[in-house]
Amino acid sequence: MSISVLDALQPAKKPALIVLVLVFGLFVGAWVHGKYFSDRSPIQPIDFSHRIHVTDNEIPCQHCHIYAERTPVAGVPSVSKCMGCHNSVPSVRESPEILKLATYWENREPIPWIKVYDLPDYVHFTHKRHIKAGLACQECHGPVETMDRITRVATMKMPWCVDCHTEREVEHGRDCWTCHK
Amino acid sequence: MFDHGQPSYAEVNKDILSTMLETGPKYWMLLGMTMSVAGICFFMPWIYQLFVGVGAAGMNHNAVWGSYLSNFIFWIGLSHSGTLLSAVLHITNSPWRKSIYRSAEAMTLFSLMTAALFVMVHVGRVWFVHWSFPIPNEMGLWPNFRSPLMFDVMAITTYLTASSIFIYMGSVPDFAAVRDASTGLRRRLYTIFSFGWRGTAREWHTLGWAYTFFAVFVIPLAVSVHSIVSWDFALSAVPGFHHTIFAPYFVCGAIYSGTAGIVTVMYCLRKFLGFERYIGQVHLDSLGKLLITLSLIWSYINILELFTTWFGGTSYELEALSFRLTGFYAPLYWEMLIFCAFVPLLMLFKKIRLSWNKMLLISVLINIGMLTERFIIVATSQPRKFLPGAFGFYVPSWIEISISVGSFAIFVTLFLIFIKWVPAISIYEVKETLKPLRRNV
Amino acid sequence: MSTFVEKLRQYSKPGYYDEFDYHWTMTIDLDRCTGCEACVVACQAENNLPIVGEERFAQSREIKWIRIERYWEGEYPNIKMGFIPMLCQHCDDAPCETACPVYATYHNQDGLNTQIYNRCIGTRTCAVYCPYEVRYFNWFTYTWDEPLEQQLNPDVSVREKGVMEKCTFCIQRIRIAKDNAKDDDRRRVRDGEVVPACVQSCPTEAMLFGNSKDPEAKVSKMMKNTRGYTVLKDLNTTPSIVYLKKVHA
Amino acid sequence: MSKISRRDLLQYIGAGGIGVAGGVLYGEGVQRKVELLIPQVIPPEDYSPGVATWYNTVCNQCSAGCGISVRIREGKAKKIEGNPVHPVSRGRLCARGQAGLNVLYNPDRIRTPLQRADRGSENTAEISWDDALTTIGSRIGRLKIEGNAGRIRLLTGRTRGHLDELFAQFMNLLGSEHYQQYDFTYPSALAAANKTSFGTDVLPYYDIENADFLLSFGADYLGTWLSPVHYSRAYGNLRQGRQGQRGKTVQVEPRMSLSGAAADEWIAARPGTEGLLALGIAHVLVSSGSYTGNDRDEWSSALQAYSPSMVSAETEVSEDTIVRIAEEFGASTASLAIAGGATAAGTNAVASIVAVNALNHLAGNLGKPGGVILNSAQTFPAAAGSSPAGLQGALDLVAAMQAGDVEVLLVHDTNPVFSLPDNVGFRQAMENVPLIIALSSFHDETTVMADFILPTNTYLESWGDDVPDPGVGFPVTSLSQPVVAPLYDTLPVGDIILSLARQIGGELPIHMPWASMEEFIKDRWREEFDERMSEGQDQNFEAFWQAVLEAGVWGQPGAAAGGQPESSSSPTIAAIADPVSKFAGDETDYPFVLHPYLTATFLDGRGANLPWLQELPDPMTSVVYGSWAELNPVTADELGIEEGDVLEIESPAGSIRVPAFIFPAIRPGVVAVPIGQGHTSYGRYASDRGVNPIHIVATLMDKQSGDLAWAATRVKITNTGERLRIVKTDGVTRTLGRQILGPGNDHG
Repeated sequence: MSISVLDALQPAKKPALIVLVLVFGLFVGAWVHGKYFSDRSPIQPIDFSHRIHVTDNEIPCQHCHIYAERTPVAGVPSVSKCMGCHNSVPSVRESPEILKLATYWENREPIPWIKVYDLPDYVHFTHKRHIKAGLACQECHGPVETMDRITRVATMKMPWCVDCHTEREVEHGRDCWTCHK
Repeated sequence: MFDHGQPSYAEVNKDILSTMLETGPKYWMLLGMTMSVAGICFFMPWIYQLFVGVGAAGMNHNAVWGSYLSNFIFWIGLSHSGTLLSAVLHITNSPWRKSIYRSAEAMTLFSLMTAALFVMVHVGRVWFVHWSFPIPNEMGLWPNFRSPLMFDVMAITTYLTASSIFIYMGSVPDFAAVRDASTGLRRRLYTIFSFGWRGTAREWHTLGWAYTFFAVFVIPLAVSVHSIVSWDFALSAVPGFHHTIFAPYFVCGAIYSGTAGIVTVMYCLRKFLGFERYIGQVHLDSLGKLLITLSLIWSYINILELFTTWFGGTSYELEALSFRLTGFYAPLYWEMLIFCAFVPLLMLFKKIRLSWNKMLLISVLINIGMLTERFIIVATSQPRKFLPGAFGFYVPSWIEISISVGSFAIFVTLFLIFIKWVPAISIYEVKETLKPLRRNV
Repeated sequence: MSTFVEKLRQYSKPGYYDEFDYHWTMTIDLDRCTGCEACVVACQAENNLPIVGEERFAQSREIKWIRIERYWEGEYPNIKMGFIPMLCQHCDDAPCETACPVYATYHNQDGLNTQIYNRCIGTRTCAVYCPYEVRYFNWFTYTWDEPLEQQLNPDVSVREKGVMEKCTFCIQRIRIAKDNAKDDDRRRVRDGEVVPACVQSCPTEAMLFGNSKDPEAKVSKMMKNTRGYTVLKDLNTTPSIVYLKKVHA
Repeated sequence: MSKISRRDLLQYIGAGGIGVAGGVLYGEGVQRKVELLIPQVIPPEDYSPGVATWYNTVCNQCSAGCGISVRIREGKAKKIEGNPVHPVSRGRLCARGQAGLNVLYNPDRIRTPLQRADRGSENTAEISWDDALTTIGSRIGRLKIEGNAGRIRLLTGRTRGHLDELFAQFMNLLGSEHYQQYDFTYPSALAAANKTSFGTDVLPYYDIENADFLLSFGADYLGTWLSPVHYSRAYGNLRQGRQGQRGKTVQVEPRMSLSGAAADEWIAARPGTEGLLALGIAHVLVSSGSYTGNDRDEWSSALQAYSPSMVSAETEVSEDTIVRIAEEFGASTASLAIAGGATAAGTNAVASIVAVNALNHLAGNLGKPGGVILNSAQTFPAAAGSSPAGLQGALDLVAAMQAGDVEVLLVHDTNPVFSLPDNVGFRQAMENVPLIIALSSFHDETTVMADFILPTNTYLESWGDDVPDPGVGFPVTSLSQPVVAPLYDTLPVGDIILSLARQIGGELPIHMPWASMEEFIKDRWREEFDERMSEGQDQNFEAFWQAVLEAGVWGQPGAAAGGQPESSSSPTIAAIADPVSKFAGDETDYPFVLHPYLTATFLDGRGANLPWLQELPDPMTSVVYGSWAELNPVTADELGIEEGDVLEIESPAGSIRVPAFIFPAIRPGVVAVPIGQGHTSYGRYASDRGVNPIHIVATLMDKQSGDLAWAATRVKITNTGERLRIVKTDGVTRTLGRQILGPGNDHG
């Protein structure tokens, strides 16, 4: 009479393995999604390249993101701002992406950019404070100047914020009411 | 010990295992019924509440805790006698424990589970309830260890774990018996459940040692659990909650209602599973005496509570007390006193103590009384706090009532499932009580 | 272990925030208060309090971070009415803070009693423990009839069902003032730079708000008024709101 | 390790595949919704996202004319606060003013021009502005050409500033004399009485702030009377603003109002005899020798009849109290008496107020700090139209409508169907008018009778200017500007009038050439600037205009406080008459006095559609969302009435059904019902809620001022046996000895 637990478990080996493989698959799938299919680098309505603007043409960040230094939001440049420059750059006027821009401008429509860095509504982040503290844009947004299409480089999750606040010993920087209110 | 003559070892096995191995249509009907009641009365309203918010219940700004919490305490209380009684009687070596302890411990387990469900129903955002566990997380946030609710989480999970191990450990030899009596899949399963129990002397020795150790370990745990639950209330300054007597009060009430619960469960086992031979008048008599003792302690604490409130003489406490004794919920208060303080005194008569039907009635009444006691504590204190301008009122909504009813169905369902998986009476311990038979030479 | 003990010592000392810059405090002069409830609407506008509807009021489920309580004294014809604005007292020894199992409410370095909505799991223990009954629970997710939602203050989160909320002493205004102070390289905000919505609106100037750490602040001086008292003092909650008793001529 | 068969391997691969797919789907599922980042096309100059800007304008929630600052973020109004530099509000604002955001963002606003087929029904059809203005313009134009312009009437609420001028000019050019205003809250009787006593009907500045002793006869100066925010601030200073000196206040009224609750002493004189009480006090002031003026004898003879004993018998206020108050009043350095509320709403309202004014004369406080400081009529903008004409004006209009003399009725910002007694018959008379045009933002009871509804901008979307009334002792003009872009297809009321003028043609567009209200106002301000305001200023008009826009107000604090007060008290002495009010209804049939009262939240009902105000517990009772009738506990006991019993309150003019509320601070024999609820249509928050006590007020009038005597109706009460739960937030309203209102005994 067999009463060994191991023996009793023997028939369960295969189903158990299948479940194991399935679970492993789930993790692989989630990882693959995060790596290749996520919204970290969405396709924008206009194929705007930060590389061309920042690296090639040496435009400083806050030339376009004008509010970053003085308000909570960095702000995307208005369509008129884009056109302001591009009207006087005849070399690329006929390129298809600039034509798209021109169309928006002629129709007086805003460009529906897709948000790459999005925070939940209960997080009240302020750009101003961080810029005034001497942080470079790249510290959170990554090497934007090398990106053709913008890609989110940070998780934008709370631990990521808190780690930095802790590291830099921000005064009362770990008080919840610093960001949540 | 046995009302109908002593059974043989084989008969014991057969009697008890037959409840597991032979399942009639009545069982399935009953199970189906309790499951559907649980689904309709408990889970459907709960799902509705998850969608609209806790506002589906009757709580309001003046009484933010309601019947969910009082049910929680009730079920925690009901859980109390099972494991505790079993452990106490095990160490004191009372022979009459042996045929009832398995079901009593199961009762503990299932009422704890039901109680835990009520916590889920109670909180506003159950989807974040895991935050109250000290799980390391990347946000670097920990629960608040000063919070009595945190103590609660700790105490209840510990108690649940300890009780589970305790009941499992006691069942291992019985699982082996099931294994030996069955074939096929069931045999395979019980091979696993029984950990390969063979019944060697060393195994018996180890089991005995471990079981006693756990019995000693569980007793203070059980006492602490309900003390801690009482601190949820007693640690606040709310008049009617803020009493030092609350911990013993809750523990005593818990054991009281739990013991009454055992009587009810015993009646059912006897009646529906045919355990007349194993559960006899000696059990009833002993439990009856225990109940009287507990009832007297309970009454004493109640009087003490009234006295200290009156003697303290603060406007807060007196107002809350007068609301309890004469306000809207006063009939419930007096009902509680009658059911929990006066009715049990009938058990002083041996005749009543030995009558199954009368004891069933008394035990059910005690538990109704205890359920109201918890409700009264929650419902009459909060609306009469400190600022008269914020005095209010609380009446449970039909959703709360339905969920309360459904919780009993959940408990019964769990119990019904239990009796088909675990021998409802400890086979080997019953055998221990049998007088040694003359061996046929 | 030693750091743990250190921390324990630090935090178990009453008023452990003594070494910090601020201790926000409010005084309410009941001799000025007329019970007009301008503060109640100001709070509703500033802090995105929901419009709950008559049915919710009937169920006592309204949300008003500041409310006026009224108490009659005497009988007709010698009857008097006493109004008292009741809002979160930001107690230094707050009963609610010990109760929350997840630290959604705690005492911060400015002497404020916080409430972090996105951390709250809704056990409501804090509301039971609060003697002033100034914590309000979101029994439902409230919505605004279009286009009323356009009024919502973007500096304040809109709360969802299942979380507790209460007066924050207008933390968003405190943050803005501190932000401005930092811009000007000031260590502390000036007295009077932070004005919560209720204090701002009060037509009789009954309310005063400031940093009681600063002995020169108006509020520090007002707190020393002989009429000053704290509500339900016998509970030893040490509130940050000092009321000034009404004068009975 | 056993060998893995092919079959097993396939199963593993299958499981793995399903797992990976599930993982990807999970990732997709938990991914946050795509949010867009919408840039501006062309950014406005003064715009920074995430930063608030404040614009100053004028509150229009009552007639006080408080200056307000509106917080704007991303082009949306977020909060209204008092304008700190405005002399009326001084940085503060009442609940009603702050709820102005609910007016702007009210979900029930009229969003397009509407045409209605049958009156009173919900059936309306959208119509374009062009069509509406053409149709209306041609109708009016035809009447004008036919010479029947007199059959055109314009009825507005209380209107001041250049909008008033615009209305007047429009009607003048049309050739109609019938531009009139109706406002339930306008104190016609006070103006008439002051004309008698002080020689001017411009409301004076009551300097409560500096008074030592404030004696108020029915005037709820903290809630509803004239300029509540300003007086509240003043009250705060009266109490605690001066070191070591606390002013005292006494309130005379049958039902305790906010001001009564704040007062040191609350006296419930018999309703209708408040003026008599004032005369009794005056009698003591003179007879005790406290008054030492030259005309003492004249006073003495005029007040001869009003001895304390006689007054005490009539008013049911004890002789001691009368004498004591008179002594305190006389002994105080700055004592002030004011009258309003029910005192100013009896059949002898003017006589009552004159009696109160007599006290001011006797105290010698005219023109002194803490007294009555007279305002001179302001010349810019000059008062153009008539002041609200009270009941008499409304009755005239109703008569004309009934007689068929009205062809076109334009209604703006007033709701006479709601705020006039039922038996005036305004609604029925409207049926006789062929064309009714409502310039309105909401479907109120009057608007639903209109054939054309021209939706107006709210005051937060409009240009305008205003002279606060009562003034503050020196010339002040406030400027209001749109703080947000119009939400809907609506127009400012001024623009509508100007468009109509263009549509009608003739000489109208020549005399009213402005394209918009903004242009009109700026034009007028420029004229005024060139004439007078520029004196001593070295800036040009544009700079001046910008400065005024930013400040929201222009004033000359140094300038003279207005005309010197009438030093002679002889007109007052001459005008002293029996101030006791007569009541409609026999005392035996109608044993109770109905005391309808204005609430600080709804005023005459105009605030009832604002959810914040509906959800604001009534200050005295904590009731929300409904009406109630207040009864003294003793009276209620006698009648066996409990809170929530539905009472039928019947007056000679009609009846209402309303739940009872036991209110400890009301005189027995008086039943008080708040005004404001009882709308049949006024949006989702107001309609079908509570009752309107104005409807059962008998149409008695104060003869001298033509004002409605709304506090002069007797009623009887029957308990219908029905019950209705009063929704309130209060629990128990006694402290039970607990340490709440002050440091009491050590434990609760």
